[in-house]
Amino acid sequence: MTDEYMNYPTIFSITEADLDINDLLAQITLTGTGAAAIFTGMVRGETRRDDPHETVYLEYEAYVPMAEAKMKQVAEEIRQKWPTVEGIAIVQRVGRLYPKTPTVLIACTAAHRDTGVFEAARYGIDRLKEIVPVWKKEVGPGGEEWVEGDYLPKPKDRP
Amino acid sequence: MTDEYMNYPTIFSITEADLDINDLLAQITLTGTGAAAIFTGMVRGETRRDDPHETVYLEYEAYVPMAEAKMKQVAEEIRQKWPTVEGIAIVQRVGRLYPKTPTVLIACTAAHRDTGVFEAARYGIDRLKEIVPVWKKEVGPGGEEWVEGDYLPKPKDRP
Amino acid sequence: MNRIKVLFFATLRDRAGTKSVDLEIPAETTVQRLKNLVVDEYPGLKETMDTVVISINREFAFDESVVPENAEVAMFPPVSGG
Amino acid sequence: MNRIKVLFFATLRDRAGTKSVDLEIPAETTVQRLKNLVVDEYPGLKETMDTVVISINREFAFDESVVPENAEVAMFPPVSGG
Repeated sequence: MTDEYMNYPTIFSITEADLDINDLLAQITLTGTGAAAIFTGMVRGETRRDDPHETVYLEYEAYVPMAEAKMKQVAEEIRQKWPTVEGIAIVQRVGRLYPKTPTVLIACTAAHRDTGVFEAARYGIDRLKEIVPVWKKEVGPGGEEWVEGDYLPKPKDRP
Repeated sequence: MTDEYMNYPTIFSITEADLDINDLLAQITLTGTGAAAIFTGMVRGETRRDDPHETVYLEYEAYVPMAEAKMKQVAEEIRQKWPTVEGIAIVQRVGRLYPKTPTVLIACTAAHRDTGVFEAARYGIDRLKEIVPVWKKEVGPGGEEWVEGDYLPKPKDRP
Repeated sequence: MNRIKVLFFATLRDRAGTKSVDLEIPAETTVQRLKNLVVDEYPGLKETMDTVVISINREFAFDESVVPENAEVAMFPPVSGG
Repeated sequence: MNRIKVLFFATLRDRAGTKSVDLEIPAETTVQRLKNLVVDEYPGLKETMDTVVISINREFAFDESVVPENAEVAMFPPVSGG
């Protein structure tokens, strides 16, 4: 990160703990912050699209040191694209997670809401699902199965 | 609201209490929910854009029964435009609020993130700032001043 | 004559010096006419009337709207919440 | 010969039956060649190799990349977090 962003907080973590959105938001709120866009994903107990099925729980695992490095890269890409973004939090929860549980969070703050925070958060979650090494195994009433991603990294996905 | 939305939670409130995002999100997370987009606004202690100034605190007031009715209308407009949205929470905090404090929240949930949740949350906050009767007085080092909105409602802003 | 209540918010409350007033107005009074009656009572509100927002029974109303008996009218500046 | 460590994640760990293996490989071995060496050792991984993702020292690597001494290599399926 360049000096320009020195005072802008960037949080990234892989954790087994509950996501505390109030606390994460407070950590990326600065004196000049007036807006935050936050995305969270949850475990669906019931999926209707594509291949409809029920889920008992998901088991998440991560290649932790690489996942942290790639989260940092996602944050840096966001700052390059939306220099008005102030704070960024990227958190992936791992372990056994049941339906309705928030599993992932991307939050971006800025002075004003019309400076790209929504787009930045959307970009962050899309990018996390491409390059951050985390996988989930789905356990349903009829057995278990690894969820297949479909993005193959390219040389441009290195920082 | 039509029967189609019967089981979809809609929360709207004007409150003097802290916004508890974790709790609000849990209230609009259903078994089929996999994604949430949340917007929060905070009191800026320091504003750089347009007329730069410092803020000691903001004093919010609302025309409560009409504000609740208009929040309900905003939620219904969201459901008309994005029928895939499941839960909606719209909360405005009022009273004396200091810098860094979250003052407003719009959250929309859906099964998947690519079904309009980001756009729905963005629409919700834009609309709240047009038609929900809430006002704020800004108190700074040099005195106090009502913040002026600039949207004049039109007949189409009735439900 | 119809009895109505008028509520003032934000700058309008400050300028009127009161949160609300009970008024008796002629039947079939329009919002436009009501604004004039209110300004007669509270001259300090005159310059707010160009951008005032009016609601009747908690719904936006416009100059030609007729104010019904027992209406709860509110007068306020463009909203600035969030 | 270079000593390296190879980590397996998700389906690849299940199929290999181990989380990691220490290997000795010739100097200048490419990722493409390493995949073949690993499949020789763990034939169950053969059909995962078309869509495997490889990292060297926690950064994406590609078929022509050379695996350096003491590398931490990881082999995993396309990511599915979130």
